[in-house]
Amino acid sequence: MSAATQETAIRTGRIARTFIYVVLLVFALFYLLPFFVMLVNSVKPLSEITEGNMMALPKELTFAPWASAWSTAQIGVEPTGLRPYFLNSLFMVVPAVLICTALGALNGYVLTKWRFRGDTLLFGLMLFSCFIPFQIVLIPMARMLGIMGLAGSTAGLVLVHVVYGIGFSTLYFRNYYSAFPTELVRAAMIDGAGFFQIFWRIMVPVSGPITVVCVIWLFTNIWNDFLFGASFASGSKAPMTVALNNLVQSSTGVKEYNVHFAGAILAALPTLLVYIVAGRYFVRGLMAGSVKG
Amino acid sequence: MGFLDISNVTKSYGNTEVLHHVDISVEEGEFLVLVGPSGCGKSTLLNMIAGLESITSGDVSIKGRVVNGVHPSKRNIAMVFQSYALYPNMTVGQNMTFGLEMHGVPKPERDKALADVAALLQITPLLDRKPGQLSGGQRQRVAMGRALVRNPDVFLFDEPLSNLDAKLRVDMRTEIKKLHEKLKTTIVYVTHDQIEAMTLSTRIAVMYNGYVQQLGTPKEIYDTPTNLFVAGFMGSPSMNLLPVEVAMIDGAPHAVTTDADGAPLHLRLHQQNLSEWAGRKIILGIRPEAITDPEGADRASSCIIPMTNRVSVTEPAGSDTFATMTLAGQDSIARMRADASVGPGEMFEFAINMEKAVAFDPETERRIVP
Amino acid sequence: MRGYFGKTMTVACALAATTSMVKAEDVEVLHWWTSGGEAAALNVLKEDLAGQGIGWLDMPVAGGGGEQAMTVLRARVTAGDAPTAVQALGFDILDWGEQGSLADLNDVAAQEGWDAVVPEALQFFAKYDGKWIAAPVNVHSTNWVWANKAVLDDNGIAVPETWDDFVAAVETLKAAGITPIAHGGQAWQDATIFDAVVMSTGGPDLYKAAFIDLDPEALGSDAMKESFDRMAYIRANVDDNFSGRDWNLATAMVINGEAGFQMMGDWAKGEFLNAGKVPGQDFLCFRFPGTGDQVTFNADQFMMFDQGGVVSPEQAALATAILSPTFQSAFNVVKGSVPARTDVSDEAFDDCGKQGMKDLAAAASSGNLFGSMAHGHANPAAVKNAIYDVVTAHFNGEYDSATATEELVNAVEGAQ
Amino acid sequence: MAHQSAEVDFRTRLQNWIPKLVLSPSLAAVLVFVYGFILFTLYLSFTNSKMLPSYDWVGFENYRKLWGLSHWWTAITNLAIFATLYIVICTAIGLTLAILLDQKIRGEGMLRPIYLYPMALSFIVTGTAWKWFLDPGIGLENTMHLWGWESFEFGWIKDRNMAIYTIVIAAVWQTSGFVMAMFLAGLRGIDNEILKAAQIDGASNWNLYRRIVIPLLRPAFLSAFVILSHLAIKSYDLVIALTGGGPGRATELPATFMYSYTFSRNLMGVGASSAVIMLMTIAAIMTPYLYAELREKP
Repeated sequence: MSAATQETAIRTGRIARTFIYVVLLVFALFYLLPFFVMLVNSVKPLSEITEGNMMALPKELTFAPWASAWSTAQIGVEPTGLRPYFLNSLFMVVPAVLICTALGALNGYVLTKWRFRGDTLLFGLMLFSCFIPFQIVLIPMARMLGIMGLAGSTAGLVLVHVVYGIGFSTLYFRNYYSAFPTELVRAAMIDGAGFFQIFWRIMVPVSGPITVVCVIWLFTNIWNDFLFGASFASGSKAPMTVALNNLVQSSTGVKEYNVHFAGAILAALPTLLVYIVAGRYFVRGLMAGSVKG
Repeated sequence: MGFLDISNVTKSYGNTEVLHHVDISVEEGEFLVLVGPSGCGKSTLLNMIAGLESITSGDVSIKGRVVNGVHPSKRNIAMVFQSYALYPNMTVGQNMTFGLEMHGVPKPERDKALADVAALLQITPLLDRKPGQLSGGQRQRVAMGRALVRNPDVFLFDEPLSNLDAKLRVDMRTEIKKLHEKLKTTIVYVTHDQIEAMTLSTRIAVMYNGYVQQLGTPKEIYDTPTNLFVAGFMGSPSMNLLPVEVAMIDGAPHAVTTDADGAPLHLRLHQQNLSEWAGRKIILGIRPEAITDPEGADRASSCIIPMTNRVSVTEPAGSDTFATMTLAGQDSIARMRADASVGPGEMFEFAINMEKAVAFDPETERRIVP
Repeated sequence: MRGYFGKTMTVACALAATTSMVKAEDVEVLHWWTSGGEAAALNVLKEDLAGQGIGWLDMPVAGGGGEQAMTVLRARVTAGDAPTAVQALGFDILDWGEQGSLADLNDVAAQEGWDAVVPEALQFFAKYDGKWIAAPVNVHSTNWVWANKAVLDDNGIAVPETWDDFVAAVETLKAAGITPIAHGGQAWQDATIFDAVVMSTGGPDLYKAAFIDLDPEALGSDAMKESFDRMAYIRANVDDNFSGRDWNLATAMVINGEAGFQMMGDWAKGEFLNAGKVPGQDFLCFRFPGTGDQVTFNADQFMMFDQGGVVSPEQAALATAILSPTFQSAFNVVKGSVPARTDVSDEAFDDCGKQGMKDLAAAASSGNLFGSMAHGHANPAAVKNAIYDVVTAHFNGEYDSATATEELVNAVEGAQ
Repeated sequence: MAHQSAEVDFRTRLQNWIPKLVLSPSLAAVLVFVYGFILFTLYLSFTNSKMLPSYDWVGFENYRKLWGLSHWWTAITNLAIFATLYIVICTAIGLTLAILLDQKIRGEGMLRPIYLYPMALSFIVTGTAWKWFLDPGIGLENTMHLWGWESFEFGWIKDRNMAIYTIVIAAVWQTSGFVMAMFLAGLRGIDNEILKAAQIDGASNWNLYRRIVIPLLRPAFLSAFVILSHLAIKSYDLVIALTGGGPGRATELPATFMYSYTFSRNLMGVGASSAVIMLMTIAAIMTPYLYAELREKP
């Protein structure tokens, strides 16, 4: 059972409960269907897909598409599969998520516990930046990265993701910290703790739940980004999504759908894992702050 | 120059001045209570002493050192917060020694200080627990312990008892008083509860609207309130404030008013200088305990006068019985002995101790000094 | 861009940067050939260069028939970090040439004699201002029809030579309960058919006037309206499910005998071969009825980005390797297209390939070789997409033929 | 700090500056990389930029062109339809699921990740799965026919009047679970005593939710609104993967329009002007919201 469950004061009858379970299961089916399509077709030979019904279970079970997607499928001139790109994504997503979360936490801390004139306006500016469509920043961003000498590097990509992740991470932490008693910060000040000591000793230890939310959000978004990855780090440093795209989007070649689906599931495994493992803390984290407005 | 001096301190937010020219000097070992309704500026003043809020003008000095702009941790103060502000992620012991750690006190010294204070407050068994596992009273003790461990020049208390239930509050009040008597520390204590103010303090500053209305010992404040606000705020039930007219009868000033049935009533005034007010209106303040049954009257007083009036409600409170009547067209309260036999609707003969009555100028609301 | 300042910034930026410093002897190649056959074909080129000690930094970006790669290219160029060589199509090459970002390959071209062996229509896209700026790899012809031989034989249908033959064949198939035409409803696929239909209906003159010269009269002509009518006829004979379908799923319908014909470029052959089908035996390839003498083409080329005024030795080597007959043959056999130079032996090619080469040579010499509008070889991207809009809207029933003709004139005018 | 009569130690002054220093890198990044770029885009929208940015001023020419394109009108109409339905349906489903899941459900631990996982998947390929599923020839309709329900019809994705709704379905699929989690968290945060009190007052379950619980979820509604509207405006992958903007151009959205004009059609000026219009729309919708939200909690 969920850790976040608390006793609900509402009682429901037997018929109502049956109805509730039916509705919940129907929705579970709805959510699972596309995944089912992907999974079923990833273990069929290609011929079975092109000639037949894609909802049908495989007549002949094969894991060759999975092996191919992972290690032998053609991504560029070399048949490397997705494997080498996995690490690229990891090298990009981990620093980006860490930096962005740390900055978000610090910003949230400043904006709630060290308020100054105009801080709300600054926060509004940061929050609005979440809404900028990525398509329009592509060209100017390329120019900036070029000027900074970060073009075509993982560092540049990390910078881009950090910049466009700050709005949300700041939002999450600000909402969370605003519910945190300011008296504690004052007590620590009188106790002689400085700005960073208070942050590290008082704020960080209680930030677990919101960190989970922030990390899940950033991890998913950054891992799944294609546009920036393709534009700023393609080639041997390309992230997983760019490789997956190259696997899937070949325009005039033969489309191996089974391999595509296997690749898609492989590419999504880290995020799926994050959701499943951290999912229970996720609701708790949301509960602890971000939806309290 | 005192131990803690607040001289001519003001506080403004933008163009709004919220604290006006406050002057208080606290001697070493004194227990100063800042009391007033919420929004009166008492917490702001405390935070300014602590260094949590900046001082717009004027000086705060501790032990002769002006501390304006000095970081809170460098003022050698300790503070106990209303919510206790215990760090939820640390144990009780860690909470209490955090300040020492931050000030670079070596661990053995910290441990010794912790052990002493824990013993003093009888919280030694709690040291390894987290604040979440403590009861309200225990948290309160830990919060005080955290302040004591630091051995500061000045203790600041920000409504420390308001989160406790009634009984615990009384117990802790006594405990704080005992601690103060034992340790002879200098304390500034903020509360909105005038009983806490009366019981704990050596001196009280009554604050309202950003002004210190009156600064004095509890007795001065109680007996000779400087204005209508202080008179009404201090004391429970609060002072009866009756609009009356002064008339000279037999060469002595009398207050002329009406009783419950609208019949005229003449009360001899004790203060002779009120003759100057003949024909004018004043506000006459009489504490409930100055209106009693004749048997309960203060025999030492030189000016007890009788008054017959109709009682509307009686409230037996165990130790006393309160009787409500109409005087000067408004509800007034008399405090009688517990066994005084009086019922609602009955006529009763009260004794008023006019020596304790105070007069206020209705225009300026200030007390007319005898 | 990678000056002293750039490097200091990198260091100063606490993020440990590993910039993609291209080593002097490496070529960085941006392309979108990522499917099995294509990439394997490209590997031939890579091996060739490796033989000369030149390293290959692969930078594949697939999607949208190169659109994605062009977006990335713009980001790279803006960042001052252009790749050495970039796969590109038609007008994109000329646009980059106009920007002055491309290297002048005239020396290499003169040495290798490109002018003599590359068809003129193709040279148009490989040269800017009299200078060679790109090395052509292949020529795809787009006016092919693919047919399931068994289906045609069963219904007694011969290869249709004219539009009327085609209509008759379609009617026969329809009567037999077979979907006559397999098609995927995506703008570029609709436009691919439209290319062939216009060529067939109005002949090369109309095609050239309308799509290359963008003559409003031709665009608004009765023949153009007639072309739209024929599009409507084709629309009426595809299955109801065509919208959004990928082209290869449409090909699969022909392979599986669910449909008779598909109009698609020569890359569709790969799907047939991959399904174990044999050209001439299981499936047929022929020019769209009425375009037997013409070839509409698109050609993949590699543009070389200027490396500071000179053509680097690696770029020269790459360009030379691309146009070498061995690579041209090896690559195009796998890719399904035909070599960009007309003097390559057709020995290694299959029936369809051989015919393609023959057609290309013939069309090139008779002036019947035209760039494909649908594939960005007749007019610039803005115009192409404007035509797409009208063709697709008409194909999906938004416009009738008269309106579509009118809109076509407006759209082309608006996009110029 | 008007009166500085005493020693103001260095540390205190530093402490006053540290918070601003800490905030400044993020702020600088946002100012340059967001607001700077917005200004740049604004500038581009007044130039005749084609393939790459150019600096030839053409005034409002691009805007005139933009509003003359039937395409653009389709895109903004679609966004209005899409965003409204998407936000409303996601919120409705999210709230319903959260309420149902809050009834002490066995297996909640199993169901929750199932509802949540779509958010974790990129649409690059999930789009293909959806496309197949919605395709009448091979997906749901076909399967129903094979199962014997011959009259079943579901061909929206092929119908240019209905295709936009299939985009809504797939988008709802992706995010409604996330919204559910937000509402579930909100529900779990409500004090049970309030619910007990309402029950003692005789409120039925229906009334309990309608009158007490849902009003108390206001913050969750607001957070959901921000997240959903931001996703709606940025929806790009979804359309490309599912319909490619088709049938015809029936499912074009401003984001795909912007991309197509800036990058595919080499009309960067027009693309920039569409971006400016979009940003202005976002600002018009979000600013009052942000203002109300931020002012409430001083």
